[in-house]
Amino acid sequence: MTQALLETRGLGKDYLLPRRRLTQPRPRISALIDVSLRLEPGRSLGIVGESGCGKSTLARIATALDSPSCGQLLFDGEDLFALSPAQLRRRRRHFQMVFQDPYGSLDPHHRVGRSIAEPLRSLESGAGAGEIRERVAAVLRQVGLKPGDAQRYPHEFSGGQRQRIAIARAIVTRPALVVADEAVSALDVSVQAQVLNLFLDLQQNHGLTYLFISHDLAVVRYIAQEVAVIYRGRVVERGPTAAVFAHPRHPYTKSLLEAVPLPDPARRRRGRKCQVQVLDNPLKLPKGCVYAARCAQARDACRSAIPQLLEGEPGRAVACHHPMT
Amino acid sequence: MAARGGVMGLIVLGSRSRAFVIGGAISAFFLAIALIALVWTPHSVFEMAIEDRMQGPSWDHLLGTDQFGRDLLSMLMVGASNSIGVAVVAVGVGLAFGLPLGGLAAARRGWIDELVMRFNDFAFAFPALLSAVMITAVFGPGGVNSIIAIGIFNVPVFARVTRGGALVLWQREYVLAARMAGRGNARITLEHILPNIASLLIVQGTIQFALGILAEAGLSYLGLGTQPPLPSWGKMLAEAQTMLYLAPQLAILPGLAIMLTVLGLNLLGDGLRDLLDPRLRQAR
Amino acid sequence: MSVFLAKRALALVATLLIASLAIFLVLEVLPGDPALIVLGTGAQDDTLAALRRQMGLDRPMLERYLVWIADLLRGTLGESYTYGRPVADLIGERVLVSLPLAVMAILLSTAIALPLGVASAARHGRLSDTAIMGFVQLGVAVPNFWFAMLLILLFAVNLGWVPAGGFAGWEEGAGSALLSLLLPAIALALPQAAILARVTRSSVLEVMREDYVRTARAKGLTRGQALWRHGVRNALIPVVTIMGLQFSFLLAGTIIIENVFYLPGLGRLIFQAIAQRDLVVVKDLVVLLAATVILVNFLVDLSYAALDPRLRLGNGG
Amino acid sequence: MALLEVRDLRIEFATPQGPAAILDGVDLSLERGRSLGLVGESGCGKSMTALAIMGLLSEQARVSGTIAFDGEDLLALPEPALCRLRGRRISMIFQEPMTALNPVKTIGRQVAEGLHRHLRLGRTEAEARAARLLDRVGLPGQRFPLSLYPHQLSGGQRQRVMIAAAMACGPDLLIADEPTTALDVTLQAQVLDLIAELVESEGLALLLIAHDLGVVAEMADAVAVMYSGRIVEAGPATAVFGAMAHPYARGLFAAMPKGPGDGTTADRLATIPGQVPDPAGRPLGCAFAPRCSQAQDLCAAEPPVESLSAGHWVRCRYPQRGTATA
Repeated sequence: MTQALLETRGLGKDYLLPRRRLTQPRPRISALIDVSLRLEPGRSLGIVGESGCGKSTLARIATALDSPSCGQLLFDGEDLFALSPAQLRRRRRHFQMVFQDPYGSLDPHHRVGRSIAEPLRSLESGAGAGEIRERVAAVLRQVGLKPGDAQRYPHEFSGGQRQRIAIARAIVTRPALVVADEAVSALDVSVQAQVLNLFLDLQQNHGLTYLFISHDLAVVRYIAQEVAVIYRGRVVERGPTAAVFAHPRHPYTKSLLEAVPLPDPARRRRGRKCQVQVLDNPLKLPKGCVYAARCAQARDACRSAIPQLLEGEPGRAVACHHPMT
Repeated sequence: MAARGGVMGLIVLGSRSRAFVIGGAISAFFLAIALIALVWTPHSVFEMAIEDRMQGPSWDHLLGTDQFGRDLLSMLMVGASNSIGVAVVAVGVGLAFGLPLGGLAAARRGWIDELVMRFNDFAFAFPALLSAVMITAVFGPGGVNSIIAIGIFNVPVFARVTRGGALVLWQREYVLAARMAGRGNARITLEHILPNIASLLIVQGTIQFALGILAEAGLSYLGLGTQPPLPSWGKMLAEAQTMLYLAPQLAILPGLAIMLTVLGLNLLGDGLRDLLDPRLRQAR
Repeated sequence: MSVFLAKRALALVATLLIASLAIFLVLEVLPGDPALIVLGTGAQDDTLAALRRQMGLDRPMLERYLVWIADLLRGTLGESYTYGRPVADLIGERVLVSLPLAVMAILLSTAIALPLGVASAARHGRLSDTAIMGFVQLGVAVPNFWFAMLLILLFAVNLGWVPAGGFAGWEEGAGSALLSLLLPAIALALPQAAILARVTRSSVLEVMREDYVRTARAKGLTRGQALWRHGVRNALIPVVTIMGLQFSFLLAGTIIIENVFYLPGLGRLIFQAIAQRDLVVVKDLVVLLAATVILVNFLVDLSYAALDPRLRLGNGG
Repeated sequence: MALLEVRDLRIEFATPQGPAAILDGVDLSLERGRSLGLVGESGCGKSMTALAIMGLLSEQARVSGTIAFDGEDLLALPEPALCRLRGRRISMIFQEPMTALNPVKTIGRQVAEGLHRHLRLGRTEAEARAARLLDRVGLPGQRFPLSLYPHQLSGGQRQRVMIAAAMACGPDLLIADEPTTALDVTLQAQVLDLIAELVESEGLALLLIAHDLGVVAEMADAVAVMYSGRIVEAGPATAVFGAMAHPYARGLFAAMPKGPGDGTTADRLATIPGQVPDPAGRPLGCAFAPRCSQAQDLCAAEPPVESLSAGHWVRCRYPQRGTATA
């Protein structure tokens, strides 16, 4: 097995909420539970799940913006949270992040060039003014903008162009890993296609590794070779994207895939029974499978024992007592 | 935009807001008078001439004289520099302590935040006048003491505005991006937070400036602020009140001066708010 | 709800303690020898010593603070040096002037400001809106004591409808007492009303842009119905906040206004106490005023819970 | 006669650069009991169309054309008459379930509001009806009492409350403006199912506004594609999705990621170059021409409306033939 570029081992993250009643302890909410993933260099791993499932928490921990409650994060074989702050800072140039909101991710008071150069100035102290200017110009060209755009302000650009600028900022230190947290979700379809193509081009030309987080299954399917499905903080299924999408083994993955509307009028919604809303209590994790309450296949065992994420075929794993075949 | 184009940019932009133009003009007028009064007044404000007292406007005394024969115009001019000076220092004190406190509370959260907020609650219980009352009770009345009292009151105001604005910005993705770039809290506050809350602070500054002028006038009126023989608007009104039946005109001009200055500053603040409001200056 | 309440109550106690400690430090510790301040430097040694004993200055500082707090809680305040009477009696007399004055001013300013603010927002951008806001700008800028003088000039000096100042006392009949409080209340209320009207207007405008007001319109409510049924209650939250803050300005205002009208209220008492360097009166009075302000702001916090179910009920599923 | 007939609807706003036509002549028609999907990217004017039908545009908007609802021109109706129509015969649900409900009013009161207003029902009767409506949209009374406040519900549940409120008075036309855009995919499916079921059982007409071709394809009998203030192609869903003719509609379809785009196979997504024009500076003739790979000189002139098959038309001089592919 090749050395993983990014590996998480038993990652967990708990948050304490304000207390509801004086007599009760502060409620604890588990955003991530026992997340173990590996990502090899040059590959893309897509993380899918619904809002609040913990995928953004994973993005923040994977980029060491937030620390986990338990577990390890290995980057190139090195535990990032065992490092001193100064050491961690030196590693930062090797992993960068692209954010969701093209309007919120660039400081409106900074020229584009200054925003792009910020990681360079901060993380590569050796770079002189001339070198910085050249590398900003080069990276602007790589993302399909003009070097002269460095002198302009974010509000002069469209949403898609701003996302290109955000990508330029993320790759200017020539990182090995780029974490994209819903990086195309705010864009219109035609613009989204442009940005997705850019992600693919950059990967081909520079051998980038992506941790690509999105709620949009079609986007993940397009960009990622491997996928992990998260439900309420747990990885319920992972494997090669094509295989998982073609033959989902976890009932949750299956329901996600079935829910995606397709541009095909033959799939008309007629006579489908309107379902009663199922409630998940976010503060109370079930004793057994996290998905049992919503699962049509759930049996007694599902409500009492937590299914482990087990590898069936090589590279594919599912956390289900009764996986689909 | 305005914040980046400097003063010239602001003036060009300003032509879009009527409140900004009018308020700016009034404020500039009183500021100019205050500055002139520092070096020159038509008459000395200490020069009393009983034979000239309570005269109407004349070429020698453009606005007439008071009950001691002092030149009203000169007194109003010195009053302007006195009021504006006190308000400037008080806003400065508020900014100097409030900005770091609010910035720190937003950056660190946790118990520091809680402490700053409690301090704010506590300080709000002492409006400028009440703290001035305490200070003068111990140290005696005086100009410096009134500045301290008004300044203390400004600290929690600026701390709250800074904290509120900064808290919103700390959630922005460009701040996360700066953290991704390895920037620390101090650097992020300086480079990303402060420039983006500058407009908020400027607007609040003009409001506090106006409140400072009102507070100074009130303190001087009570005799707790600027001490005689130095004239101040509040003091002039207090003296005029004793003559209300004999010379009601003496009560008009100082009051108008206070009102116009405050009005000008408030309009300026409103105009600035309109111009700097991100919802109104839609980029595209 | 209970957590919200408990938190606020804890903050209330903490704030009260800090405030009392600060007042104690400023008035009893900072001056060095308060007795010297009261009597002046020309005082004789035995007089000073006697006063020190009377003020309890011979005891340790912490003990003095605790005794003072304990006395405050029991309602037994100190004894005024200049009046030679218990401070509690003095306050009891004066509060009969200041409290009605404050209540009148609050009622007046609210009665003027809320309808004005809502009306102005409802007519946003039209001539009447501009006119109302013009008046509001003037109202905010007018110093209340000058406005008070103008009122005296017009209604007392020129028209002679009301007395120019003074207070005959409640014994002379409620009518004349209220009449002599009328001008002071107006002078206090006007600047407050202007600020309140401004906040009300912008708050209502803000709420009118909310999605749920559009939803209400989509259900067939007219503009006015949507404003009253969905806008006003939500818009009240910031308005109540400002009213709480204004209370402290109101107290400060009474200090000035009572002096303008020569009203024997708390404001005038504190002013006279300073002039006579009666530190005992100043200390007790300041702590009382500060505590009132803190308490009012606490009540304002509680009123949020009544206005906003999100605070009352916490987050659901 | 169609229930809703929009003819040459134009909406202009004054801007510093001169008047900007957000809508530049929109024609729509919707029969009773049918559903029409209005699809396009942000800024194309689809939400404006909905607000114009509701009569809820801001006062600065200058509106012209006709919006005939059941034979009556809504643009000519006085405001009180419109108020009687809104919520009674035309209802609307919005995109953001988190902000579209009033946070300080119970869901019961918000659902019952239209019943009070239009049907003059008393409190108990209105509440009983509200409870039934909530039950109907999948919020049964035992778990979702009327006394709940919106913040106690999730996004999907709030959108169900919105739907219940919109259905309260039994409207003839339901306008749904991106009703599921803010929801997760499984919730989206549930809410779409709910709307589809209600539309079918109540026999109401649905105007569904969406940016997602998939949502429209699964929900609507007919589709209209909007670009820069105009409808560029419209027709029965099967016809339009079977043979998209407008280059923009095709581009939109091709830009959707549909399969694996493995970097090694270089299976790139088709893109539309350039950007949507600003309404104040829209080019003459076909607004899409500057971005269109098929554009020729003649596209600078007003594009003709060409009929392709029964009810399927396209506003283009050079319509494409054959099925659209990625």
